[in-house]
Amino acid sequence: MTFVLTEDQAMLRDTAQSFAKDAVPVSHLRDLRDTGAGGVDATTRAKLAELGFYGVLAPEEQGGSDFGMVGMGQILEAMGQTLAATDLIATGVIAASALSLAGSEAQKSDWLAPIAAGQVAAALALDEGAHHAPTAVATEAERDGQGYTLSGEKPFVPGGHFADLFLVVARTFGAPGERHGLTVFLVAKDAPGLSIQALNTVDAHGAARLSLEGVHVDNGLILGDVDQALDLLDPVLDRARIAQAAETLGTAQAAFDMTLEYLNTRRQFGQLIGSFQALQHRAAKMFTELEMTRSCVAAALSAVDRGDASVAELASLAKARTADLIHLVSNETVQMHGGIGMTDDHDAGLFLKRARVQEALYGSASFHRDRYAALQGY
Amino acid sequence: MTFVLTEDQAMLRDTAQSFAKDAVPVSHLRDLRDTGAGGVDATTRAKLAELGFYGVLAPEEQGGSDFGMVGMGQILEAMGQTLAATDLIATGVIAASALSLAGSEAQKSDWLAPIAAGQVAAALALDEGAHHAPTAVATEAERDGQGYTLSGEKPFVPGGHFADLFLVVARTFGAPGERHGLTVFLVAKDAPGLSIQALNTVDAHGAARLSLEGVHVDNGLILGDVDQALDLLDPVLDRARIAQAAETLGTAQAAFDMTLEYLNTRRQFGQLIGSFQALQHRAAKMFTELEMTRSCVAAALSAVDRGDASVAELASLAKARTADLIHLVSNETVQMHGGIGMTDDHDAGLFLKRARVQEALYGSASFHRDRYAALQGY
Amino acid sequence: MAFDTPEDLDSFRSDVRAWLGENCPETMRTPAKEREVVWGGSRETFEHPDSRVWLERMAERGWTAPTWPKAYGGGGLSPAEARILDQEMRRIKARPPLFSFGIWMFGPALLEFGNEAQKQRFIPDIVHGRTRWCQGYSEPGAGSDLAGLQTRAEDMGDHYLINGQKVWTSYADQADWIFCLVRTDKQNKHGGISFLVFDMASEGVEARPIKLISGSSPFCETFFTDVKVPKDQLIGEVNGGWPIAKRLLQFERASISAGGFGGTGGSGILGPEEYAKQHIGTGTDGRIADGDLRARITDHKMYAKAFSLTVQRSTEQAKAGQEVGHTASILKYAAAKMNQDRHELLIEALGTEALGWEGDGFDPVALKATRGWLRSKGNSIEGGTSEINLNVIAKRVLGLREHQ
Amino acid sequence: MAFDTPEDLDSFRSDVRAWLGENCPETMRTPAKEREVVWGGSRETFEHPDSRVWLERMAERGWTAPTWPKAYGGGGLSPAEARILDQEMRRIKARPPLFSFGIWMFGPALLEFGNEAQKQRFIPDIVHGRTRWCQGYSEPGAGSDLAGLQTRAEDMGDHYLINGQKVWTSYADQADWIFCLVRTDKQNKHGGISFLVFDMASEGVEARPIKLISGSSPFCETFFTDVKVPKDQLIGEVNGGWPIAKRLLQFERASISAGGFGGTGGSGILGPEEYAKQHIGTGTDGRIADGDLRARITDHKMYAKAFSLTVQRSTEQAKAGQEVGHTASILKYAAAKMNQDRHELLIEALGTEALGWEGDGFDPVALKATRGWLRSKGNSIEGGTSEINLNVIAKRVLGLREHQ
Repeated sequence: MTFVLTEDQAMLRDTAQSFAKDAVPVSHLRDLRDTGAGGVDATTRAKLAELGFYGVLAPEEQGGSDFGMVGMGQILEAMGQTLAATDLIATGVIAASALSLAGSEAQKSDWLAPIAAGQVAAALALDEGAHHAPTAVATEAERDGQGYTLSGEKPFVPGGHFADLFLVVARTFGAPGERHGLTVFLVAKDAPGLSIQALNTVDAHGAARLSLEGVHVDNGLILGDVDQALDLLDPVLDRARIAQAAETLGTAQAAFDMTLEYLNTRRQFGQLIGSFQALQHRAAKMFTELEMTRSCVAAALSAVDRGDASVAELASLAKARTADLIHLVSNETVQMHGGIGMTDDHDAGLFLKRARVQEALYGSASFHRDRYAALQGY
Repeated sequence: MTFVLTEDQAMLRDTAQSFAKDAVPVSHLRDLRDTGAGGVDATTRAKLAELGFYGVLAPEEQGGSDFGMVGMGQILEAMGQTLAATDLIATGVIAASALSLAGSEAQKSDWLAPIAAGQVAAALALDEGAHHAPTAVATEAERDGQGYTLSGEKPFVPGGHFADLFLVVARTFGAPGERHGLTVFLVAKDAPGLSIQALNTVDAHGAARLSLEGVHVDNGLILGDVDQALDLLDPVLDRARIAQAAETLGTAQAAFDMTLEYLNTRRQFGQLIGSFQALQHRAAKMFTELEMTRSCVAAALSAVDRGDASVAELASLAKARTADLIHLVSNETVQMHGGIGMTDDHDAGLFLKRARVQEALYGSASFHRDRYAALQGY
Repeated sequence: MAFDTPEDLDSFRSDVRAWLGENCPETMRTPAKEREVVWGGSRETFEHPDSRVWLERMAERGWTAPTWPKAYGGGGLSPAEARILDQEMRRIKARPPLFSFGIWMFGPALLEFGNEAQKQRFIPDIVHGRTRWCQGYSEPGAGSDLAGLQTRAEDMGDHYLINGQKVWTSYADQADWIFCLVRTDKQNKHGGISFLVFDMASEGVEARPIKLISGSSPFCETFFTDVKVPKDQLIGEVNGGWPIAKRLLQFERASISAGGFGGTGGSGILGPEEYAKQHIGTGTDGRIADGDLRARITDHKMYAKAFSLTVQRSTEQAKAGQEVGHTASILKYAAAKMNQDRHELLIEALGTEALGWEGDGFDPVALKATRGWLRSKGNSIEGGTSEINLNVIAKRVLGLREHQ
Repeated sequence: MAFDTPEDLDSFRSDVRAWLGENCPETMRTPAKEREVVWGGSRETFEHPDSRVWLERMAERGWTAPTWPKAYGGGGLSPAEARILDQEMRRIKARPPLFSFGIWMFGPALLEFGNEAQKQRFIPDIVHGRTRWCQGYSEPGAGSDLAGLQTRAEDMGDHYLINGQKVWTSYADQADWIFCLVRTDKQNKHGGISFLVFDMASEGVEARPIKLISGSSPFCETFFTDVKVPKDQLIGEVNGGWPIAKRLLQFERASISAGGFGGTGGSGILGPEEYAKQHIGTGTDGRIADGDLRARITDHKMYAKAFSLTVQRSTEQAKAGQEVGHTASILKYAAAKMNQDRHELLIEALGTEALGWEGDGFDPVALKATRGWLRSKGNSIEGGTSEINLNVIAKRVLGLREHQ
C-alpha cells in the first residue's frame, strides 16, 4: 500500500499533530519572531528529541527507530501546519540520512547517535549561489598532509544559525559546474577559521551565512568517498526535497483551512463572502490542486521506504507541485482575507512569508520541472 | 497620434466592416466549406479588388493607394470578425511589401501593379518545417547559367492553393540554420517542375503543399539581393505578423461579442447564465486582455507607418499577445456556450478552428516571446 | 459468497487464468479498432467475427457484468473476485467483450430501484448484449440545470403519453431502448420527475444525429410525439425519478473520469514531448529546444502524473474502507482539464501538421490528433460541466454556503 | 479663458518654461527620497530645505492645483494649459511640490458639492499645503461593501455627535482634518449616509497605526468617541453623502492605477530579467539560462508593455474626445496584477537573496524588493478589491445582469 498509513504511522501522525497544535502553534513562531529569537528554539528541540522525532530515519544501532520517510513525512506535515521552526529536515533528514548511508562506524557513534537522540543539531552547507545548484560548488578543499583545508562562502545555510555540526560540501577536484570532484566534510561549529553569521529571514525561521577561511579537517571527518559527494548527496537531497514537500503540504493545507473558515464567517453585502461563486470556484480549484499534490507527496514518501527506482522523479514531482501549490494558496489566502490579511496581526502574512522560503529550498519549481523533464529525456 | 484613427482611416474601417458583414459573413465561410471550395473564392477576390484593398500597401505608381499599415489593419480586423478567407495578407501585405521594398522596375510593373489591382494572387513559400523558422530553409537553388534551378519542399503555404505567383525562398549559399545564403525567387504557378497540392485545412481556408523539382528561374526573377533574403524578409515578415495580429484581434473581438450575447440570453436554474459571478469574472478578464492586446496591435500598425525602430519588438508583442488572446477567447467561447458550442451547426467551432491557424502562422506565441526577449537582450 | 479467504482468491485467480487462456480468442488480445468495438443490441454487426464468440462466452458466465446477481444472469462475483477477473483480463490484454450504457449506468440503477419483474425482464438482455440502451436526460432548455426538463408524460390510465425533446442522447440512433427522465408534475421541479424506459422503435420516436465540431456524430436530438408507454415501464414511484437520475449520474461521471471518453489510446498518437522534439528540434543535450514549450509540457506531464496517483490513492483508500468522496469529486474536473491541456499541447507541438482536416496532404495520425483535440473540448461539458463540478466541490465538499 | 488658440498655448508654454527655469530649485529637479516627499500639514518637517521654497512658490501661483478656480487660490488653468505645465515640469524632472489627498480626492469633491463658505474655508489651505487631509471611509465591517458603514452621527441640534470606528485611514496619525462618511439614517443603506469633515484634534478622536505584513504602517484604525462636529461641516445634504463618496472613489482609483502606490521607482531595484541573469546565469548566447523563468519574465514584460500602451491609448483617445470609460475601467485591475507579478518574479529571480527581513546579511536592495513584494499584495485590495473591479467591468462595461 502506497497511500494508506499503517496503524503505527497513523499514530505517529496523530502524535505529531497534537504536539504541533499544543507545543508549537503559529503563535509560537510569532513569539519567537517578536522576541528576536531568530528562529533558535532550544525548548522545542528538547521536546522533539523527547518524542524521538530526530531518530525516525536513524538505524536502531544508533538509537534511532528506523521508522522511515512516510513516518517522517507525517511529522513534517504537522510541523508545516503551524509553521513550526525546527531543524528536523536539516538534522533529522539530511544529516541522519547522510551519516546512515555513508558514515564510518566511528562517525556513526560520534555523530549519528547524538543526532538521533536530538543532542546535536546539524546543517548542510552546500549551495553558494542564490539558487539551488549542487554542481556549482566552488569552495576549495586543499590537501594538507593529514587532511584538507577548506576555504569558501556558503551564503544561506538552513538551520546553520544553531547547528553544532556542518556537512560542508567542498571541491577536492575539478571546476565549478562539474559533477565529479566534490567531497563532504564534517565540520564542528567551533572549528578554527569557521565564522557563522546568523541571518534574520523573512519567515522568522532564520538561517546562517558561513565563511570558511582555512578550516582544517582531518581525513577521519570526510563523509563518504572523496570526489564522489554527489553520489551520496543525490539520494540525501531527494529525501530533503520530499521532506520539504511534506512540510509545505502541511502549510498549504492549514492556509487553505484558515481561508475556508474565513469564507464561511466574513460577511459583505449581507452575504457570507464564501457564497460568492467566483470565490467558490477559486476555492474548489485550490482544493483540487491540494488533493492532487497530496497524492504526489504520499507517493514520494513511500517510494523512499520501498527503495523504489522512481524516487528521483517523484522527489522532483512532489517538490515542484508543492511549490506551485503553496504559491497559489498563500496568495489566495491573503487576497481572500482582504485588508485584514495585510495586517501583521493576522497570520496570513506569516504563511505568505514562509511559503516563499519553502518554494526556494532544495530547488524551486522551475529547477524541478527542468530536472523532471531531463530524467524523462525531453 | 498612435491610437486615434484619422478620418480616412476610420472611413476605411467602416467600409471594411460593412463589407465583411454583408459580403463575407461567417455563413459565407461555412458555405465555402460545405461546398468543398477549399477556401478558393474568386468572387470575393474580385470584390476586394474593386474596393482597392489589395493596393493599400502599394505605391501609387503601381496603382496602389499607399494607404499604409494602419489602414490595412482596419481591413484585416474586419475580415477577422467574420473569419473571411482571403489572401489579403499573402498578396496584399507580403507580396506587395516585398515587391515595393526590393522589386526591380520590371518586376514592379510585371507583378506589383497587377497585385495592387487584385489581378494576381501571390503566396510566400518560406517555411519547410511544421514551425515558423526562416533560417531553417533547405530548398536548394543551384546556378544554371542564365539563372537558378530550385529543388525542395514547402509543406504548408498559406494562400498557395490559388496563388498565381510564388515568392519562393531557397538557399543559394550555406547550410540550413544559417541566416546568410537565402534568396527570394519569383515563380509563376505554371512553372515546369512546380507541383501544387491543395490542402484541406481545419479552418476551411485551405493552403498548399509545394514540391519544386528542378524549377528553373531566370536571374531577372530574383527578388532583392542574392544570399540576402532575410534582410528583405525581416521587415516583410514583421508586417505579416502585425497584419495577422490585426486579423486575429478581429476574430477574438467577434468571438467575445458572440459569447457575451449568449451569456445575456441563455437561462439555466431560472437565471441568465451571464449573471453567475464566476462567468462574469472570466468575461471581465477576457475583456481586459482584449483591450490591452488591442493597444499592442494599434501600436504595431502605426509603428510600421512611422518607420519606427521598434517595429520588430512590437510585431512580436502583437503576434504573441493576439495568439494568447485568441487561444483563451476561443476556448472560453466553446465552454461558455456549453453543448450547443460543440455542434457543427453553431459558429463557435469555426472560431475555434480558425484560432489555432492564426496562432501558428508567422510564428507562435512561444516563438515571439523568445524573439521579444532576444531583442531586449535577455 | 460472504467473504473471501486469501486461499479462495488464489484458487479463483488460477481458475480465471485457465478459463481465459482457453476461451479468449488470440485475436481478442489486441487493442480494438474503433469500429470493432462491440456495443451489442439489434444493430450490432460484429465487425470482427471473433468478437461475437468472445461476447457469448463471457456473457454465458455473466462476466460482462461480474458483480451482478446470478439470479439475473450476472457473474455473482465478490468485489475482490471482480478485481481479479479485471487484472487477469488486463494481463493478457483481453478486449472488453461489451461496451454498454446498460452495464455502466442503467443496470446498476435498475438493480437498486427496479421491481422484481423489471429486473427479470431487462437485466439478462443487458448482460448478453442483446439490448442496447441510451440515456434520455438533457433537453434544449435543461443542460446544467437537468431538473428543468420539460418532456411531458401524461397519465392516460393504462399508459403514459410522452411528448417532448431530448438532446445529447448518446447513440440514440443505434439504441433499442431508452431510459428517460420525464415530467409528471409541472408544479414540483425535482419532485415532479419520473423515470421511464421504453422501446426506441415505438411509434412517435425520432432520433436525429447531431454533427459535432470534430465531424463525428455520437449524439442525437431525440423527439417524442404522442409516444405510448405501458405503465409497467415506470421505474420506481411516480414523481420519484430524481433520486434515481442522480444515482445514475454518479455512474456516468465515474465512467467519464475513468478516461474512457475523448482519449487517444491505441490511436498511435505520441505524447506532445515527442512531437516537440520532432518538429521543433532538440539541443545538444538531446532535449526540446524550446524551453518555454518544454516547461509547459512538463507542467502538464506532472499534472497527469498527479492525476493518476490520485486515482490510485482513492482506489487504495476505498479498498481500505476510507471515505474517498472528497478525492472522487475532483476527478471529473481534473480529467477534463488534463485531457484538454494534453490535446492543446499536441496541437501546438505539431505546428502546421495539426492544421489539417482531411486528405493525404497530412499525416493521418496528426489528423486524428486534431479531431481528438476538437472532441476533447466536450470533456468539460458532457456529464456535468466543469462549472457544475466546481459548484459541487465548493458546496458539498468544502461546505461553502448558497448565495442568499 | 473659454478656449485656447494654438498661439495662446505656445506663449503660455514659453512663460511656464521661463518661470520654472527661474523658480524651480536645482535640488528639486532630482527624484525625491521617500522621506523627502512633502505631504504638507501642521506636522510637515520639510526634510529637504528647498522643498519648502518650492512648495511656496508653486502654491503662490496656485499651480499645486492648476485647474482649480483662482477665486479659491487655484491656478485657474485650462486643461490644455495644465497639460503644458505638467509636460514642462517633467521636462526638467521637477518634483511634485506637494502630495495631497486634499488635492487628489477631497478638493475636487468639495468644489463640486460644497457650499461657498466651505470652499472659501478649506480650499486655500489645501492649495498651500497648510492642511493635510485623511479619508474616513472603510470600517471593520464595511470593506468592499462600503455602504455597510455603521459609524453614527447623531443630530444634537447645533452639532453632530460621532461614534464609531474607521480602518485603513491612510496617514490618519499625520493628518490635520478628515473627510468622513457617517450614518445619519439606520433604515436607509445608501440613502442614510452623510459626508462630514472635522478636525483630527477634536476631543474623542484616536488614530492607531496598523502594522502591515511589510513592516510599514501607512494606515490607521481610527476611533471616534462622542466627537462633536459643528453642523456647518456637513458637505452637501443630510443623507446625501453617498453620491459624493462614489465620485471621490473615482479620483482614488485613478490615482492608484496611475501606479503611485507600491511601485519601486527610484529604489534602485532592477528588473527580474537582470537578477535572473545575475543569479541563475546566462547561456553561451548571453541569455537567461532558465528557459522556463525567461518565458514567464517575458510574458510579464509583454503584459507591462501592453499596460503602458493602453494607458497611452486611453490618454490619446480622451484628448481626442472619445469615450474611454471602457479602457479606464480595466486599468486598476491590470495595474495590480502587473505590479504583483513583477514582484513575484523579482523574488523568484533573487532566490535566497530575497528571503531576508533585515540585517547586513542581505543586499539592502534585495531587502527593499522583499518589502515591496509584501506591500504589492495590497494592490489588489486597496481602493476596491480586484474582485470588485471585475464585478464593475462585468456589470457596468459588459452589461451583464445582476443575479436575481
